[in-house]
Amino acid sequence: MTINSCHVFRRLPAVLVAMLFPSLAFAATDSGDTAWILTATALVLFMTLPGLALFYAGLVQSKNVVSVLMHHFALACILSVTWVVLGYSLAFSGDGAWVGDLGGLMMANITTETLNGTIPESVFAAFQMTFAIITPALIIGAYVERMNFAAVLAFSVAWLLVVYAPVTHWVWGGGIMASWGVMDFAGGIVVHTTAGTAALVIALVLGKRVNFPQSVAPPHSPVLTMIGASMLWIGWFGFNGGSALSAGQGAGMALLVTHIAAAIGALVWMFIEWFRFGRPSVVGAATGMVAGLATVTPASGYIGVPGGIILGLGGGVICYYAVDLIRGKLKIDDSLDVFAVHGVGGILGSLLVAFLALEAFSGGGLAEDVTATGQFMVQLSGVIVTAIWTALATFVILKIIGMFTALRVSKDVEVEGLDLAQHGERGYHNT
Amino acid sequence: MTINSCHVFRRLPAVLVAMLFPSLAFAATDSGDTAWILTATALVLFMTLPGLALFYAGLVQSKNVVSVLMHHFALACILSVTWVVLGYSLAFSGDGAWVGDLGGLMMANITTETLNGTIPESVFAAFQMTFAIITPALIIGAYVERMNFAAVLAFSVAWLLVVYAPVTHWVWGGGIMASWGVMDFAGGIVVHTTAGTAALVIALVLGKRVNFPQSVAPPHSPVLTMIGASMLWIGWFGFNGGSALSAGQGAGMALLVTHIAAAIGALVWMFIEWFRFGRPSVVGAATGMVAGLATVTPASGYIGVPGGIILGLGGGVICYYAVDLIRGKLKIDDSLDVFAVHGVGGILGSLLVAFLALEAFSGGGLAEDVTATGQFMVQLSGVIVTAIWTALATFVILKIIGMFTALRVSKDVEVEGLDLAQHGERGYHNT
Amino acid sequence: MTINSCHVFRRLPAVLVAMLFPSLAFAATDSGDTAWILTATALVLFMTLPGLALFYAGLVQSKNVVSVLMHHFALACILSVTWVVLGYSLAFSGDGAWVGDLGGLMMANITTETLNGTIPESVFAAFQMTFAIITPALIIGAYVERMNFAAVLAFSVAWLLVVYAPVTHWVWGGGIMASWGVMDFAGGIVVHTTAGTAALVIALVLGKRVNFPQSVAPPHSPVLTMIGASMLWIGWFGFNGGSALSAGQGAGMALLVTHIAAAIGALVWMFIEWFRFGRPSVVGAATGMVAGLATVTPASGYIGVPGGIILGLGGGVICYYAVDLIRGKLKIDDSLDVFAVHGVGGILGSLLVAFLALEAFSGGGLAEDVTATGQFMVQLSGVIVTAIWTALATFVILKIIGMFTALRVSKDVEVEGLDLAQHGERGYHNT
Amino acid sequence: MKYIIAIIKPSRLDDTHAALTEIGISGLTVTEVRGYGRQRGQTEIYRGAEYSIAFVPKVKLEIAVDDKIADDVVDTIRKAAHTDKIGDGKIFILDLKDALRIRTNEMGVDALN
Amino acid sequence: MKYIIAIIKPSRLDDTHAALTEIGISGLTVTEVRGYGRQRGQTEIYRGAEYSIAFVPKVKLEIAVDDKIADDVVDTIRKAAHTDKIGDGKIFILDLKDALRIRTNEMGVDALN
Amino acid sequence: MKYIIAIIKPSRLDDTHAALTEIGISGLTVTEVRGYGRQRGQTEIYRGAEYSIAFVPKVKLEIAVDDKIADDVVDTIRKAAHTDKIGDGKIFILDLKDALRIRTNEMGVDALN
Ligand SMILES: Nc1ncnc2c1ncn2[C@@H]1O[C@H](COP(=O)(O)OP(=O)(O)O)[C@@H](O)[C@H]1O
Ligand SMILES: Nc1ncnc2c1ncn2[C@@H]1O[C@H](COP(=O)(O)OP(=O)(O)O)[C@@H](O)[C@H]1O
Ligand SMILES: Nc1ncnc2c1ncn2[C@@H]1O[C@H](COP(=O)(O)OP(=O)(O)O)[C@@H](O)[C@H]1O
Repeated sequence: MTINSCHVFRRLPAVLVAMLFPSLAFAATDSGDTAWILTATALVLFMTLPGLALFYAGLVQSKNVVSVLMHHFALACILSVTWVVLGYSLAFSGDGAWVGDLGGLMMANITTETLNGTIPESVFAAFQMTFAIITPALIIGAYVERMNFAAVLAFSVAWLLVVYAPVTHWVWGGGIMASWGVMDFAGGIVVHTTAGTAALVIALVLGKRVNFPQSVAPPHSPVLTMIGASMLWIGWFGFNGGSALSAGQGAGMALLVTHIAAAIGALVWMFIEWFRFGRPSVVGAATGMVAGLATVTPASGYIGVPGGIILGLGGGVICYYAVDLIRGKLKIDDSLDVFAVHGVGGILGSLLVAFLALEAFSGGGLAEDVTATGQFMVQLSGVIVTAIWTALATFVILKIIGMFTALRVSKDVEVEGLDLAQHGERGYHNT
Repeated sequence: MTINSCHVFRRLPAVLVAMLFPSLAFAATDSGDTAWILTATALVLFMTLPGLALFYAGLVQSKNVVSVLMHHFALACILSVTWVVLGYSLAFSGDGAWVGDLGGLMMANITTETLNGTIPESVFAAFQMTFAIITPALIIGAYVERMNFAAVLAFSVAWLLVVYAPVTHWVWGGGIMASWGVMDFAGGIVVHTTAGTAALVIALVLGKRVNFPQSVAPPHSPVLTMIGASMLWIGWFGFNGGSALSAGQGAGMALLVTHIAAAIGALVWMFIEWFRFGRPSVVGAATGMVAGLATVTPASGYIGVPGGIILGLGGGVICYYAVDLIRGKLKIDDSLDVFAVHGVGGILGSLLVAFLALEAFSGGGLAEDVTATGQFMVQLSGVIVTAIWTALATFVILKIIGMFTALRVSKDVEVEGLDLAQHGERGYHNT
Repeated sequence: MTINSCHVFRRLPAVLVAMLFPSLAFAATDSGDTAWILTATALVLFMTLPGLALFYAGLVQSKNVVSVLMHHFALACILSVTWVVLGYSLAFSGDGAWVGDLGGLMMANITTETLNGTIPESVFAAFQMTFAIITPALIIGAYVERMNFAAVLAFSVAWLLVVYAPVTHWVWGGGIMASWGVMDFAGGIVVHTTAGTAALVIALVLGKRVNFPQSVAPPHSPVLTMIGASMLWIGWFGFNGGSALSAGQGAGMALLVTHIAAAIGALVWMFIEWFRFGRPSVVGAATGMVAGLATVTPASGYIGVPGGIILGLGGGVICYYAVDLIRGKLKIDDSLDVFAVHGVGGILGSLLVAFLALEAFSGGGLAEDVTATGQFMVQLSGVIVTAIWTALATFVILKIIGMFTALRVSKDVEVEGLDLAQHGERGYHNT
Repeated sequence: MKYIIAIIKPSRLDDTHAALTEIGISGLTVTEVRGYGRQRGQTEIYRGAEYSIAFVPKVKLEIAVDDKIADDVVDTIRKAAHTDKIGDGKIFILDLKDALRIRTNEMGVDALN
Repeated sequence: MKYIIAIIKPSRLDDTHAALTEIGISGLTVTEVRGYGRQRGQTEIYRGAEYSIAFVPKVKLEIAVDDKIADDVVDTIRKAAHTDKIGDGKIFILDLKDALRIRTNEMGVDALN
Repeated sequence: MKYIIAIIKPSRLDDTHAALTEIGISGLTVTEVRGYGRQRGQTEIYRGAEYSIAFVPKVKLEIAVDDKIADDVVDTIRKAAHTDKIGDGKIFILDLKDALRIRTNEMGVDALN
């Protein structure tokens, strides 16, 4: 997804065509690369619809299951439109340091001629759109069971434009962090640091659920959560593997290390639970899987098998204790642990990539003349600047929206459940 | 999927190979194109199994959930066989104006040498098979909760042969409508007009459910419906994107406009409900999504981003009021609104493509010497002829089947639910 | 997947590149082939997570639904690690007759340069890993509702190393059976014979469930089973189609015949039930589908459409009566009929391929100088040797594990359900 | 006061409820139950075998009423739930000592309507 | 002994249960039920139409108690389940002839706690 | 007549039902309920924490019987549902004023079998 990665993994046939017919080269899409990114686009959308939606929906109470599904569905729709109209342009048009320009409004420049590397620009824009959907959708986990639907929509649209699109531009759109040489293959900073930080801020601004922490109900459906987790795992192949923007060695290795980190993250969590409680749970294993995946994401295109193993281990352990800390000790109601799992995992991976990309760990190596410590400082700066901007902007957006509409539903509605009150539906009927 | 579209989007590498080695050209499959259509085949089958099955199953009462799933599953099986044995031949063999010939019986001509464009013919035939499965499956929505299973099977097989295969031949198999220049990229006429019209006829012939319209139960599981809708969305990438029959610019743009129309259709429906009832529902949003998708389908390979937006808007609004009209006002028990959503959407898109394909709307343009109005008349003729033939044939098939077996289950069975009586199963157990 | 099949279906572009630039040829990945195997990897993982998990989970009682899901999830994780660390090496490294060597420990040899045919070795290793996950996962069906979780994990890891990896080496890794010329395109012997045989042994060693056979409860959720079955069907396109290791004619034909066998297997089962009980069930149809798929698997890359039809018919009928025999007559509590469906189906297909690969059945033909009877004897030997080794090794592994931990949960836990006792979760909540 | 318990077919619930509303019953409580009686449960199919289900789905109504209208209520349920097929169900009548409306603290018959 | 049946709002279950435990009630049985009364069911949306649901979710408590503490139990439920909104529910009190603890075969009041 | 309410363990339902059938009970009604008593609910795991569940799943049987066989029925249930572990449940016996079979309009004991 970065320009770097494209160079590293540029595939042969395009080169071949260029050598044979220089005049045609500019127009050549590679059908194999295109096939894979079309597929990856489907896979990443699948992560949100219904993957993440089910993962989260299973964790809440049954009186809020429809509202969680609706949040995901409505966000997928409204963020797609936002992306088409404005977001894509802010992220990928022009070469400002801090934000793109308005040259790509309404995706007006995309035709059946324009390319991105070896794939049609339409495919690139659609693939990126699926990232612009899932990032704000991740934040849903922080505000389930209490946030007002109108505020959910307004917040997500504003956040996409003020946080996600600029940060994407910084890192992947040729902006400031790209010039620093920040390495973020598939979104440790762009996706997970932003979503995690925003989750923490929104949890603090909204406040706790009425029954938190005394009598939080356990997940109403581990079945739904497990189905969703499985889809996230599958979809993540498209997320990380697709970020190579081609179907070659880069995508293959990214998929392999992604899979390993997921498996190990899940096992770590499972064994900790087994050790502590004597009973490993499926929700725990699924959570560990997500932790492993979030952690490997920024590094997935730069590392080898050992890197995948280490990130799975690190992500599993550290996110487990982060959940304990944030929800257990600090009693912050980031309800489905978005910061502790995605934020912490994404940040961890974004920092460790500086070392794990080294050839000593079978990685692809750093850019010339860059040391691991040097790269680490660059990564750290990237994470910090992103977290600060995200926290500030999230806070301000919420305050502004709070002037126009209630951020939370009333206590009565919260007690009765959001499903009937906000959506006129119940998740499960008797008839 | 049309011959036109193949020409427009023919990809470079095949050309390249042909230039270098003319003698080999006839035998060249493009691996990228093949990879994408293999994937698209999986995606479109996924739309029916379990996508559409869950979408519909969530909307009925829990005592009929198994029967709805069984309809989809059994149709997928029996229609696959019908397609292999006879349907594919009637649709794609020979060059009759009205129907194919028997040259492709049992797919006997398909070998590991035969091609369709740049992909193996086996892949083309399998991809088309998934369309031949989902089209009759769409009609299930008209007769849920009351049609006799034996009649469901008999009807669907006959309908595939008498309606679907010939219409496919007319439009995509080089038949009469292809010669008129009808534009139908992925099935506005072939799939949605036929299924929608048949739904209306079958709803009228079968009659209403016993409790319609006084006490229709709300969907027993918005959760299942949302899962199914998500899978339909993802799968539609293969439906429309795969109809390019190659992995290039054509597929990319088709996917992008498909996605946009889906998102906007859903939003339109959601905001209408919000405005009318104060509470936007997930079933409503999912229905609007389907409306947007059905509407964009015939146009998806010919239009640009503005076309996608317009079709999403148009499909959302018009299908919403079509539901109101058919089910609310006319009290026709097309139970899950197949005509109002698929039929009306598909027809709308089939007509509007005449304008939205213009370069003024960033479309790919019409054929040379064809005006928008001229194309519109062609499209209108295509829709009308197809609707008339579908209505007639559907009616006659039902009458004939009605001579051999009951079309409806008994009132007792309907009241107790089809699941136990027809399939010996219940959807959900306590144990 | 076999070396044979690679030769048969080798694709043109690689050849082309080799002819033009011989010096580059060694490094050429084909982007289309790679795109398809990346996709197939996702599809086969999808078969286990959540496909097979849901298929099986729907068939048990609701008090064990979490445990079944957890078995699949945990196996996917722990077997991935086992595969990466040791399994891949034992299966595919070195050229011993009976087992691979330790040269590929930790996948240390896989770099972004190494290839397998026209795809990156990382992709080949990941694709194979998904087979190494699903094969032990199939066995879960034999021991649901009573096996102790610790024993499940230990057994599966040991079995992967002692049974699956060596057998894979025999057939696909250039070992003894490859030298005999055994034909097994996608796992009739490697996957289904091994899993089926192990299921039978484990069912006998563990013993029956407390309520078997007097009062076995019917499937608690045909809905979950149908969803899982649909995912298995879709995923099997990647299983069989991906085993071509390229996106060309071979993959296309494999997908087509796979689909046909699935459809016919399901119909056969459905019509038998209809005839015997008057009511065709969705669980029955889904079971027939799996039977058809297991049966066609070993043959899928060698046969034509007629072969697919015959294997669907044969698999459907014979597996139906095998279930009757094993569970009904012999009262062996192979609880979800793993041997009767997968084992019997896989063996049947492994034997029939000797005939159906003949050109008389539109197959791809046998190797030169090999007669159908000769091939049949080779296939029979392959099946018998594999079954014997699997049975022995499975028995010994269980006995050894039984020395360290209980193989079964206590009767109390079995009666109360494994979900709470072993995993601290319930599948469905009221709140 | 009487505490009336009626076990009826789920498909008769809507009509029975409507009939009760018509005679002025403004409160009742419904539970999904499973019944065993002369009506035998249906059989289910599972992979080549039929399983008979001992219990059939029923619906239980509970209605607390003043003695004066108890007979009327019983009669109304009987008529509305009647399909003349085995399994139509039963009505049981128990004595009710006292009743209380939580919201208002009203007791006795006043609590009922 | 008395057999107390209380129909309350699901959201009051936890508090009511806690209050009962405090006064020493060590056993009770809970059922999910649907209630019809003055509180009208909410409406649901389905594709351009609103459907009104006759029944609202309620929870039924059943508690067998010694006569001596019956009033206390009723009072405790009333206070804990009270929200002062329509639909708070009812408490019904029936006579209980006898009780038996299956495990120990104890009868009468001894079976209850 | 007596109205017998038994709260038992779900795993004892099948045997209890069989035992009752053996002594000639031809009708009863079953409800899934949740019980609170000496048997404490199990704990569930959720992301690094254990939650204790106050209620355990139970099954409630309701059987209307002639006075003459009431004791026999109680005894049969007691024996069949007995596992000698905490949580085996209770049997409650109430007076039944009247019964009616909806299908035939039979009243009293005639309505029961
Ligand atoms: N003695 C009884 N006690 C409690 N419930 C009973 C009794 N007998 C029957 N029932 C309930 O009434 C339902 C209908 O009874 P059944 O004997 O099947 O038909 P019918 O009422 O027409 O004689 C049963 O399913 C059961 O729920
Ligand atoms: N006569 C009755 N018999 C049995 N249950 C009743 C009766 N009246 C009300 N209920 C139950 O009590 C619940 C609350 O009653 P409702 O009239 O809505 O409010 P309130 O108790 O505040 O007057 C109802 O939903 C129903 O379950
Ligand atoms: N006083 C009571 N009133 C109503 N139900 C009760 C009462 N006491 C216990 N129960 C029910 O009986 C079940 C078993 O009681 P418990 O005290 O756990 O064990 P045991 O019956 O062995 O003493 C409880 O789960 C509850 O459903």
